[in-house]
Amino acid sequence: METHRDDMGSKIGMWLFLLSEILLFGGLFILYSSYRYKNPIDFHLAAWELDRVLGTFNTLILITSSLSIVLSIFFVQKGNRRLSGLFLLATIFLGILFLGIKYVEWTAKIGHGLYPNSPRLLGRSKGEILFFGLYYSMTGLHGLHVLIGLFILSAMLVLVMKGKINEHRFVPLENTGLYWHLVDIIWIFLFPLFYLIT
Amino acid sequence: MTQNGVLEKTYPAASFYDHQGKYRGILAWILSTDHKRIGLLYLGLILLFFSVAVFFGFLMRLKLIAPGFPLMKPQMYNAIFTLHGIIQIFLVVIPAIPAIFGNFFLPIQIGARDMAFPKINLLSWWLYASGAAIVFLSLFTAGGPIDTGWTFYAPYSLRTTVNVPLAVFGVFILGMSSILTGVNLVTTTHRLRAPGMSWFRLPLFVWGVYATAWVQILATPVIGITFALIMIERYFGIGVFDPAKGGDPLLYQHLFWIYSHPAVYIMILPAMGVVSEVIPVFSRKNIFGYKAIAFSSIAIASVGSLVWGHHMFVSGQSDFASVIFSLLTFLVAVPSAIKVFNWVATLYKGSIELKPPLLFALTFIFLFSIGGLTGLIQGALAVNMHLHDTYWVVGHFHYIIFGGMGFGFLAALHYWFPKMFGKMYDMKRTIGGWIILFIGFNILYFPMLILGWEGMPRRYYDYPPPFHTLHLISTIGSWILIAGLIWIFFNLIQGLRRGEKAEDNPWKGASLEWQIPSPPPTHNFEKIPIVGKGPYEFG
Amino acid sequence: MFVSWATGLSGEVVDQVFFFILAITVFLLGLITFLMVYFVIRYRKKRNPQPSDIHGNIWLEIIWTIVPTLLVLAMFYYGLTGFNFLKKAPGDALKVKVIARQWSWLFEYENGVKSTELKVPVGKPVKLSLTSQDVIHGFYAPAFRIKQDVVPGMTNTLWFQPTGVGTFDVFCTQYCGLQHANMVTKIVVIPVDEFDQWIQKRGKEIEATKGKPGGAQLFHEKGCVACHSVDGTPRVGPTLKGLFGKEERVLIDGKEQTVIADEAFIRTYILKPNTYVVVGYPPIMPPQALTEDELTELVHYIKDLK
Amino acid sequence: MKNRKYRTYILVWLALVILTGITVSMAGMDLGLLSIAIVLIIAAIKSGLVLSYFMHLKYETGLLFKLMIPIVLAALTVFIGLTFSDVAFR
Repeated sequence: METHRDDMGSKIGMWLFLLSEILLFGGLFILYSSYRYKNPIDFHLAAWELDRVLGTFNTLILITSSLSIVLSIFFVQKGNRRLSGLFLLATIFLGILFLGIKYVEWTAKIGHGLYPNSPRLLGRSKGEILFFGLYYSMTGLHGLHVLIGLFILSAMLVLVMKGKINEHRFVPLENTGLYWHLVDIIWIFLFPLFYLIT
Repeated sequence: MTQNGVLEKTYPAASFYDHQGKYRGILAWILSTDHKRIGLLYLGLILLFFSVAVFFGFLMRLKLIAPGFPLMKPQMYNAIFTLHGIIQIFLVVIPAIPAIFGNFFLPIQIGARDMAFPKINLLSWWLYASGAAIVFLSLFTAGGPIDTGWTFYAPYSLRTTVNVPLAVFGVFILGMSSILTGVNLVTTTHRLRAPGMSWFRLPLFVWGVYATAWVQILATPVIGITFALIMIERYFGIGVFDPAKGGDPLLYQHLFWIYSHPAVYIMILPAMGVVSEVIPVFSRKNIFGYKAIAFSSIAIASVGSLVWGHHMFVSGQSDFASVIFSLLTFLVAVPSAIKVFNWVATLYKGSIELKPPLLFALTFIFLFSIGGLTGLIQGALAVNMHLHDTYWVVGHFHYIIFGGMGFGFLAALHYWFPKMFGKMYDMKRTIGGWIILFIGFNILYFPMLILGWEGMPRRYYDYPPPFHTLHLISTIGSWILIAGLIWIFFNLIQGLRRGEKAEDNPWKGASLEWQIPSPPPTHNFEKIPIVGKGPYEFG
Repeated sequence: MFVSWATGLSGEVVDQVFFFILAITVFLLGLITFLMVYFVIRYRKKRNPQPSDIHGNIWLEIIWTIVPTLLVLAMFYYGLTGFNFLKKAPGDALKVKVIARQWSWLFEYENGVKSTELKVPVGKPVKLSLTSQDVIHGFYAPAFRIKQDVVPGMTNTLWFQPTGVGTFDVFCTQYCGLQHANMVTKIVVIPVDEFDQWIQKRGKEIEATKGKPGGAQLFHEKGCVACHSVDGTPRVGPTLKGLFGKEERVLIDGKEQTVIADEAFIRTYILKPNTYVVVGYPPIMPPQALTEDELTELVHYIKDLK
Repeated sequence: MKNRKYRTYILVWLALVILTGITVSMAGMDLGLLSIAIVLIIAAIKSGLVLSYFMHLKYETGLLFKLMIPIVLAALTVFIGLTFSDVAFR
């Protein structure tokens, strides 16, 4: 029996998985909106302490990485595996940059004594404790998704270089792209919710 | 023996048991991507866990046989009722029908050779097995067996010294398994229907599993993140559920029930699908109101996702929320009622043979009706103030889950047994087992309704003497029930060992799984069939 | 056989709604069951070998959609009216604070009187405001058909109006740990003048001590008594009889050591219970919020338990 | 056709960058609730762009693809809405 291959099916499966990813973050958004509603002033004050410049920079990085992966798919479909690989490499680079900046941000906050259960944070108001609790769990979960994405992207890079992904068979790369875009979209919401609304 | 003459039986094909794949022995099973083998893998584990959980239930009932009965210490009782709940809910009832019968029969019923993603299907089973292993590992590590109740309510679950993080991690893994199964089932239903298998020619079991799969995809992640937060909270103290740090314990309950109420529909919808399969076959006539049943599955899945707040009427949530949730709760009863009426109407003017599958299906209707109707009583705002968190609720959900889903499961098992194993069980003996089980069931659970109405709170390891009589009756019922279960499963095992060879279509069913050999060959269909009529047209 | 017949206004209201819905549901269950059994017998294969081909009946289906909808809406509405009654306490109600903790109840009246049982006058509405010191508990008085969770960080309310004297059970209904099943107390309904006398007498006692309860009283009010005996029998926690000056085997950060139960030890233990864990007992003692005066009194009391 | 796609991607990227610039500069102004609304609307537009062009939703055919985002949005709205029927009215 021939091996069954259904590109459209794979894409549907990926999308369904992404829907459940959205709801995974959805649970956190429910918490965020409820706690923001209950502690508007504390959230306002706490948001001032995040570094808006770094946040903006990270947003631009992710947006650009979304462009680079979409171009990588575009070129593999055209049969240009070299350009496709280069754009994949760029995406990986941007992802690492994102995590690097995130690392700088977190360590700065932790250096200031603002981390869950820190004596300094416990001395603050309850709304601020919640803000930072949510900040760490939401950006942390997002960062974890970026990290997982980086592993998948690297695997894709190998496959593209080996020619296992080519102009006839590119659905795995497309699905990786879908995942990466979703990670981008979640950041598009996290960024204003934590850094901008003050 | 054909579906409109298009399904030619040209093969003497070997059954999937005899399939010679890459691996031998046990590996040929636990590394197989064949949906039928994976279905049986689930069956094996689930029956194992079910018997463990039944044993815990038996111990609980034994402890409650008399006030002050010195069988075990409070901590032990608290751990046992927690484990009974966690195992039955997360390891048995949620995966049972979709993962066993959905896996085995959904592809065959829509005329496919396998699931859309066979490898992911195997991965799901491995995640399920590892999640279960982690839950059991949590009993012997760190602080020992969990004592939080299966609900893990914060802040108690944040404070207790037992091994909560590992247990919730195990459940988290089970959730991933459930999501992947859901993705697989939805994609399969969309992509792999045979030519001619239009949406309204799908067997109603497929509709039930399909609706369930959507709930699995959309609701499971919410509890995933909630349990992840419990873990993070315990390790890092982020404060999101801890009132001492501003967290709101009621938000934990919202997130928990956003999944865990629809989970009840994950349990019951596939069982309803089974009943919708069995009744027409044994009445020899088309199901009454096919579309109403199909759409009510979707309605139950969607409206059922909006009623979680009825677990929180006395929690201190706003009165406004309670009113809305109560209204929605009453409304979700309507599609369930429609199904029941349609099933009963299908019997009308049929040519009925009361064989074991039908017997279990009709028992489902009776017990599920009691469960549903007691649900209406406790869904009323005023009455809920009295009945919430009492034995009434314990009785109610056992009528739904065991009486509904459990009997649906037994119906499915007896209906598809000859197809799955190619052997027939002794039907007369099944009837005997059914009588014992049915009597035991009602003696066990009906007194709980009265106990609850009298004010007996749940999760008590001991109780005041006035409640003694009913507790005693209930405990005796548990023995009868277990005897019935043993009888029924013993009979099936006997059937497996020395039952007659089953015919390909012993019940003269019209859906696709009955048109192929028993047990099915590895690839189900030699040629993908072309479907020309509905699943209940017996002609 | 019934443990508790309904009492109080709330009891009557809840029972009315309950029996209204019960009647409808019993009828529906009877109807479904009857039809099911009747069809199976009437249309069995022997008697009816040829099934009729019926796919559906649109009018029947419309009817059995609309009628149940109306029925459940009626049930909802009836439940709602009862709920409105149960949720609106009259303004002149007697106000009592309820403090729940693992695993005991404390009731505090407006004039500062504290009691471990809820004494109330007959015929008067009583409004409870419920707070918890640790985890979620549930205040449940089955005879009155009322229940409300007690959530830390929130103040929930509940009211009832007893219509006859008597003693009624109070249970904890939200699972709260080891001694959940023992977290019980009583509502004692007494005649109005008796109640007035009692509360005034207790009020005067409090004035006499200038609101400073003695150690023995604190021992009860703060719930210590739920787990510790003073007569030598071990309960959830060790007995406190003869504790002072005794050598205790304790775990500090998981290491077993011997310490002498001096005053400092007892103080630390009360304020931060799980710094030490006495060997052989579970590490579950909840921390207590005590004033310095209360702590001193309590420690004195424990020192004297010989 | 294919080359147009290439150009579209660049244009979408430009739009995303510009929208980011707008929300960041907006955030300095204190418009109260309105600023929350504007910031969220811009985020919604940005994710709409990513969904329809980068993730190709605009080009996919079939009912399932059309329904996916509405289903998820409905689920999220209902979950948050019903939770707020408690949180906002307690």
